[in-house]
Amino acid sequence: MMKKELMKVVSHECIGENIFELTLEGMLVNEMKEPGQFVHLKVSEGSEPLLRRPISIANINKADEQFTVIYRREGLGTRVLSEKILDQYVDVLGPLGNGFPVQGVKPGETALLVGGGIGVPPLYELSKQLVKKGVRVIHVLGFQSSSVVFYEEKFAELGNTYIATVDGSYGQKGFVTDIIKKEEIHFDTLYSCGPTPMLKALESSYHHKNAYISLEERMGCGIGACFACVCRLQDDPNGYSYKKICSDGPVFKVGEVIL
Amino acid sequence: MMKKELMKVVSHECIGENIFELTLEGMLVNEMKEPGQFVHLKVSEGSEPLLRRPISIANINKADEQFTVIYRREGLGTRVLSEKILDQYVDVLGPLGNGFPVQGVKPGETALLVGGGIGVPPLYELSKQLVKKGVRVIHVLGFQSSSVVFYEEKFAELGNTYIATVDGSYGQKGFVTDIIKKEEIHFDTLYSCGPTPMLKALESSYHHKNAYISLEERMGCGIGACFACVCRLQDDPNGYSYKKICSDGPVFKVGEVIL
Amino acid sequence: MNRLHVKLPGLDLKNPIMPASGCFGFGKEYSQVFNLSELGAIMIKATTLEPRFGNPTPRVAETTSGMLNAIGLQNPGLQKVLSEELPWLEQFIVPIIANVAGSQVDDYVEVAKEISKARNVHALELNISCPNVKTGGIAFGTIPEIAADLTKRVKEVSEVPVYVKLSPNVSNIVEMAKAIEHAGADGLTMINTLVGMRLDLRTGKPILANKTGGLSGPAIKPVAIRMIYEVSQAVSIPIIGMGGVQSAEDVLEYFYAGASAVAVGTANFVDPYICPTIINKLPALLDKYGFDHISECQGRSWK
Amino acid sequence: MNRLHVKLPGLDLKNPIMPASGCFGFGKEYSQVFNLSELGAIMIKATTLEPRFGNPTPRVAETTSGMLNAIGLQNPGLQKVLSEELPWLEQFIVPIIANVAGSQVDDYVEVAKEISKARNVHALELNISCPNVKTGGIAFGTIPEIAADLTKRVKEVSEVPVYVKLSPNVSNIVEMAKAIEHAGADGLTMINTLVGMRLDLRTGKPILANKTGGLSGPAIKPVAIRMIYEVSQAVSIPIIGMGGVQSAEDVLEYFYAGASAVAVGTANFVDPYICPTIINKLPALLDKYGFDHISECQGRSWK
Ligand SMILES: Cc1cc2nc3c(=O)[nH]c(=O)nc-3n(C[C@H](O)[C@H](O)[C@H](O)COP(=O)(O)OP(=O)(O)OC[C@H]3O[C@@H](n4cnc5c(N)ncnc54)[C@H](O)[C@@H]3O)c2cc1C
Ligand SMILES: Cc1cc2nc3c(=O)[nH]c(=O)nc-3n(C[C@H](O)[C@H](O)[C@H](O)COP(=O)(O)OP(=O)(O)OC[C@H]3O[C@@H](n4cnc5c(N)ncnc54)[C@H](O)[C@@H]3O)c2cc1C
Ligand SMILES: Cc1cc2nc3c(=O)[nH]c(=O)nc-3n(C[C@H](O)[C@H](O)[C@H](O)COP(=O)(O)O)c2cc1C
Ligand SMILES: Cc1cc2nc3c(=O)[nH]c(=O)nc-3n(C[C@H](O)[C@H](O)[C@H](O)COP(=O)(O)O)c2cc1C
Ligand code: FES
Ligand code: FES
Repeated sequence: MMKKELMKVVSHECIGENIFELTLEGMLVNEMKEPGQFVHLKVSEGSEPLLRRPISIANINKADEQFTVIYRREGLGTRVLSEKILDQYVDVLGPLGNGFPVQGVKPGETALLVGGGIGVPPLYELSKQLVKKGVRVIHVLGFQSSSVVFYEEKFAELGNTYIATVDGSYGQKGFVTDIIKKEEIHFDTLYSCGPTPMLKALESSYHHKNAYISLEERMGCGIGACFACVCRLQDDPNGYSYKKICSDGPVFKVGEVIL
Repeated sequence: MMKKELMKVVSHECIGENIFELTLEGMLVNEMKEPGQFVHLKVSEGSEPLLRRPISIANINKADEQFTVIYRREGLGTRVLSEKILDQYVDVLGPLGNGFPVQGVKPGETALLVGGGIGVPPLYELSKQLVKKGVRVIHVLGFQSSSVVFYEEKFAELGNTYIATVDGSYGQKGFVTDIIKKEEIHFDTLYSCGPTPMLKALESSYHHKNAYISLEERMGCGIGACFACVCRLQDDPNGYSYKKICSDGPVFKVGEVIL
Repeated sequence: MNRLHVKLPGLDLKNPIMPASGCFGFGKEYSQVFNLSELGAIMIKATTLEPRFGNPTPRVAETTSGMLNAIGLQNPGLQKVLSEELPWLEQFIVPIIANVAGSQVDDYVEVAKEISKARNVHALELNISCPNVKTGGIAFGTIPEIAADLTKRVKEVSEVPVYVKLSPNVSNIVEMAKAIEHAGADGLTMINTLVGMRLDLRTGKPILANKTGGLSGPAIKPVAIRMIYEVSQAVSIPIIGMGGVQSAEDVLEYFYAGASAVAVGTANFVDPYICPTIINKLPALLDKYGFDHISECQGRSWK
Repeated sequence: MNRLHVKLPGLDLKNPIMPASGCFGFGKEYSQVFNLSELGAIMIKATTLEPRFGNPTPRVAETTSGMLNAIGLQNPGLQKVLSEELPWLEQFIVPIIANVAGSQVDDYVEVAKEISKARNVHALELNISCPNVKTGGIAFGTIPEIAADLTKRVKEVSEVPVYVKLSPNVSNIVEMAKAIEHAGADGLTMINTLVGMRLDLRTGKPILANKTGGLSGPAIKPVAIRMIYEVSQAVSIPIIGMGGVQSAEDVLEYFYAGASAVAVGTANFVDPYICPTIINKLPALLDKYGFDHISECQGRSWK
C-alpha cells in the first residue's frame, strides 16, 4: 500500500561526482516489495520546488526499516535534497508503480541486469532479490566516466560485473550493448534501466527475449491521476490505448510500450 | 555605506512568545552608526519568500563585529528566519535609513524612550548611546501581555524603566501614554518606535516637543528606489511632496510626516 | 449546524472543498488514499465525445512555484465515462461535477446532454478554457459571444445546472462572465490555467512537446483572487474558485474574494491528502477568525 | 569581440542587461552600490507630464514567488526629470530608455516629444500597460487600435526610436504586437505586470490600498516566455524581454524565446547587485552552452 511519511535521514553520502546515496528510515519501508518500484519525494516544505521528484528504490532493509536511494544532483529538486543532513526528515510518498518481476526468472537460470547511469540503482535491490532466489546474475553497467561510477563492488559481490564508460576512463570504453556482444553474454532474462537510447538498443537486439525495461518520464502526481506520464502501446501506435509509467510501470515487458 | 554581506549566526534565542534575539557577525557591522537604522534581510536562497524583510538594529557590538536584532515571528519570512541555526548565514543588506539623532539631546538632559511591542528593539541601542553621552534616560515600554515582554532588565540597567501591558498581565495595565501621564514623566527629548496608533497618541500629546518617531511601512527595495514606502508631509498633505520611509526615515521628527 | 455546509445550484455540499478537474482523474487513484465521501464534490477529468489520447510527452514542466501542463484532454470518451467511471464513483456519497469539453459546439451539447443524465452528476462544468488543445477550447473561452452561445446551447439540453469555467487569458474577465451569466449559466468556476512556456537550457527548445502549457499552482493565485474579486461583484451567480489553493488559509482568501466553494488542483500532486487535510483544518480556522459559518466569509473583501 | 554587444534601434548596448522601469528609480540609489556604466542601458521610472504622488500605501504585497505593486506612477514630472534626473545620469556611460506614461494621448505625445530631446535618452518605452492608474494606462494596453494610434502619434514627435511596452493582460498578445509594429514602433518591451490581488486574512480586505496591483517576479516568467515566443515569431522588430529574471540562465531562456535584450525588475529589490552579477556571469554561461556570442541564442526556441 502506498503511504506518505516523513522519513528520517540516517545516512547521506556523496559516492561519486554529484552522485548521492541517501538512506531513510520509517514504517513505509514495510510496504516495499518489488525491486524497481519508486518513491516520490517532496524535498522542501514550500513550493520551491513545488512538485515531488520520482527516485527509484535502490536497496530495501526491512530489518532496520530503512531503504536507500541513489540519485544524481541535477536541478533544483535534487540540489535541495542533497542538502539534507542526518536526522532531518524527507517527505516520502511510496512505494509507487510496478517493479521488475522477480518471478520472471527461475532458480538456476541466468539474469542479465543492464543499467545506464542513474538507471543503475534499482538494479541493486533487484540483483539482491534474484540472488536470494538462486538466480545467477550478470551485471553490465554503463557510466559516463570514471567519476560517476558507483556500487561496482556491491554488484560484484552478487555476480559478475562489467563496467563500461563512454569516455573509456574506467572499465571498458563504449556502451553496455558493446560489452554484451563482446563478452558473449548469454542469459534467460534481461532486466534493464537507463536512458532511452540504451533501452532502444536493447529492445532492437533482444525483443524476442524475456526482457523487462524501466522507463522514465516527467511526472505530476506519480500515482496515475494526472495523465502526465503516458506512453503508447506497440500494438496500437496511433490509437487511444496507453499505459501510465507511474502506475502501470515504470517497468514494462519489452515490446509492450513504444519507447 | 550600505553593504551586502552573508553574516554568520553567532547566537539565536527565543526570548519571549514568538520573540527571537538574533546576533550576526561580519564586517558590515563597521558601517553601522545611528541607532534606529535597519537591515534588510533575505532569509532564504530561493524566492520563498522573495523579498527582503526590514528589521531594526537593536544592539551594535563593534568590538566583536556583531550586531543584534530582535524580531517577532509573524509570517513566512520571520518563520524561515527563526529556523536559522548557529554558524548558518543570513544575507544582510544594510545599514539602511536614518536613525534617531543622538545629537538631539545634550548631556545631562533627559530623554524619554517610548517603545511598543516590536518597536522596542531599536530603543536599546539608542539608550546605550544616549547613556554613553551622559544623557539621563527613562524607558516606557508597552507590550501586549507578559509572555512577550523582553529586555526589561537590560533597559533597567541603563535607566528608569516602566512596563505596560495591554492585558495587565505584567507591569502596569494600559498604554504607554497612560504611564507617562500617571508617572508625571518630564523630559527634554522624546524618542519613540511602535505601532502607528501609539505614535499618533504621542504626536497629539507632544507635537510641541523635541520628539522623534520611527515609522514602518511595507517595503520593496528598502533603499529608496521603488517608491513603495512613501508618506506625505504635514505641510503639503495633498501635494506631490513625500518622504521615503526606507531612505529618508524610518525616523522622522514629530510633525514632519503624516502618520 | 454544519459550519462548512454550502448550497449551490444543483450542489448540496457537506463542505466547499473539491478536487479540480484534471487533477484527480476519475477518483480511483485517490480512493486508495482516503475515502472520497469526505469531499464536498468531485470535478472529474474533462470528458469529450470521443476518446482522446492527448498530447505527446513531456506533458508537464515545473516553473517557480507553479507547473505547466499540456495533457491535451486525454480521456476515455463519453461512453466509457458513462459506463465505467461514473458508476464506479456511485459507491461514494459525493456529488460529481462533470467537466465537459469539445472541439465544436455540437460536441459539447452531445456530451452535456448524455452526461447530465448520470445519476451522480449533479452539475456540469463547461471547460471553454483549456489552453492545450488545438481546436476549440480556448476560442470558446476568449470571445464572449461564442461563450454565451455555447452556454445557451448546453443549458437547453442539460438536466443539471451548468457552471462555466473561465479562462484567465482574457483582456476583460468581467465582460466574459457577464455574457455567460446572461446566457443562463447557473454558476462560474475560475480560473483555468494561464498559458505559459518553459525552455530547456541545453536545447533551447520548449520542454513540453506541445510547446505551450497551462500554468497552475501558487504562482497564479493572485491573478485568480483578483479575477474572482472583480467577477463576484459583477454577477449574481455563484463562483467556485481555484488556482494555487494549498491550505485552509487559501480557502478563506478565496471566500473573501467572492468564491462560494473552492477547488484544489495542482496541490493534489504535491500532497494526495490535501483535500481532506484542508477540510479538517477549516473549522479551527473559522474559530481563529471568529466565523460561525464559512459562508460568512464570502465576498468579505468587497462587502 | 564583445560577446555581449547588442545593437537595437537607437541602442548600442555593451551588454543586453538593463534594469526595468520602476525597479531602479532614476538610478541614484543603485549608484551607491555599483557603477551604473556597467549596465547595458537603464529604463528609468515612468515619467508623466505633471508630477504624481501615486497611490496610497501599502503599495506592495508579497505573493508566492512574486510581488504585487501599486505604486501608481509616482514621479516628479517631466520638467524635473529633464532638469535634474537625466542630467545627473549623464555622468555614466549608459544609454537611457525613458519610460513614458500618461492619462491621455496628448500627455504621452508631450512627454515623448520633450524627453526624447534629452542628450542621454536613446529610446522611449511607451508604458501603455500600467495596471495601477485609474485613467489611461491599461486601456491603451488592451485595445489594439488605441495602442496603434498612440504609437503613431508618439512616433511623429519622438527624436529617438520608440519601444512599446506590452501588457500581458490581453486575450491576444500577437494581435496587439502586430498592430503596434504596423503603427511604426521600433521595438517592443514585454511583459508588464499581470493584474493580481492579495487579501489580508485578518480583515478580509485587499492588502494594497489600491486593491489590485501588478504581479511581477519569478511567478510570471512562464507567461512572459510564452508571449515573447509567440510575438517574436510574428513581428520583425526586436523585443526587450522581462518578467522574473533573476539569473544569467533566465537571460538565456529569454533570448531563446526570442528576446534581443533583457530587463531585470523585481530582482533588484532582492539583490541590488543583480544586474552586474548577471552581466559578469553571462560569458561563462555562453561557454557552457557553446555560444560565441549572445545573439546566437536569440529565437533558438523556434528558429
Ligand atoms: C520512475 C523514475 C525513477 C527515477 N529514479 C531515479 C534514481 O534512482 N536516481 C536518479 O538520480 N534519478 C532518478 N530519476 C530521475 C529523477 O526523477 C530526475 O533526475 C529528477 O526528478 C530531477 O529533478 P531536479 O529537480 O533535480 O531537476 P530539474 O531538471 O530541475 O527538474 C525539473 C522537473 O523535471 C522533472 N525531471 C527532470 N528530469 C527528469 C527525468 N529524467 N525523469 C523524470 N522527471 C524528470 C523533475 O521531476 C521536475 O519536475 C527517476 C525518474 C523516474 C521517472
Ligand atoms: C524599518 C522597519 C523596521 C522594523 N523592525 C522590526 C524589528 O526590529 N523587529 C520586528 O519584529 N519587526 C520589525 N519590523 C517589521 C517586520 O519587517 C515585519 O514584521 C516582517 O517584515 C514580517 O515579515 P513576515 O514574512 O514574517 O510576515 P508576512 O506578513 O508574511 O510578510 C509579508 C510581507 O509584508 C511585509 N510586512 C508585513 N508586516 C510588515 C510590517 N509591520 N512592516 C513592514 N513590512 C511588513 C513583509 O516585509 C513582507 O514583504 C520592521 C519594519 C520596518 C519597516
Ligand atoms: C495536470 C492538469 C490537468 C488539468 N486538466 C483539466 C481538465 O481536464 N479540465 C479543466 O477544466 N481543467 C483542467 N486543469 C485545470 C485545473 O482544473 C485548475 O483550473 C487549474 O489547475 C488551477 O488550479 P490549481 O492551481 O489548484 O492547479 C488541469 C490542470 C492540471 C495541472
Ligand atoms: C515596484 C514596481 C514598479 C514598476 N513601475 C513601472 C513603471 O513605472 N513603468 C513600467 O513600464 N513598468 C513598471 N514596472 C514593471 C516592470 O518594469 C516590469 O515590467 C515587471 O515588474 C516585470 O519584471 P520583473 O518580474 O523582473 O519585475 C514596475 C514594477 C515594479 C515591481
Ligand atoms: S505522473 Fe500523474 S499519471 Fe503518471
Ligand atoms: S522600500 Fe523602496 S523606496 Fe522605500
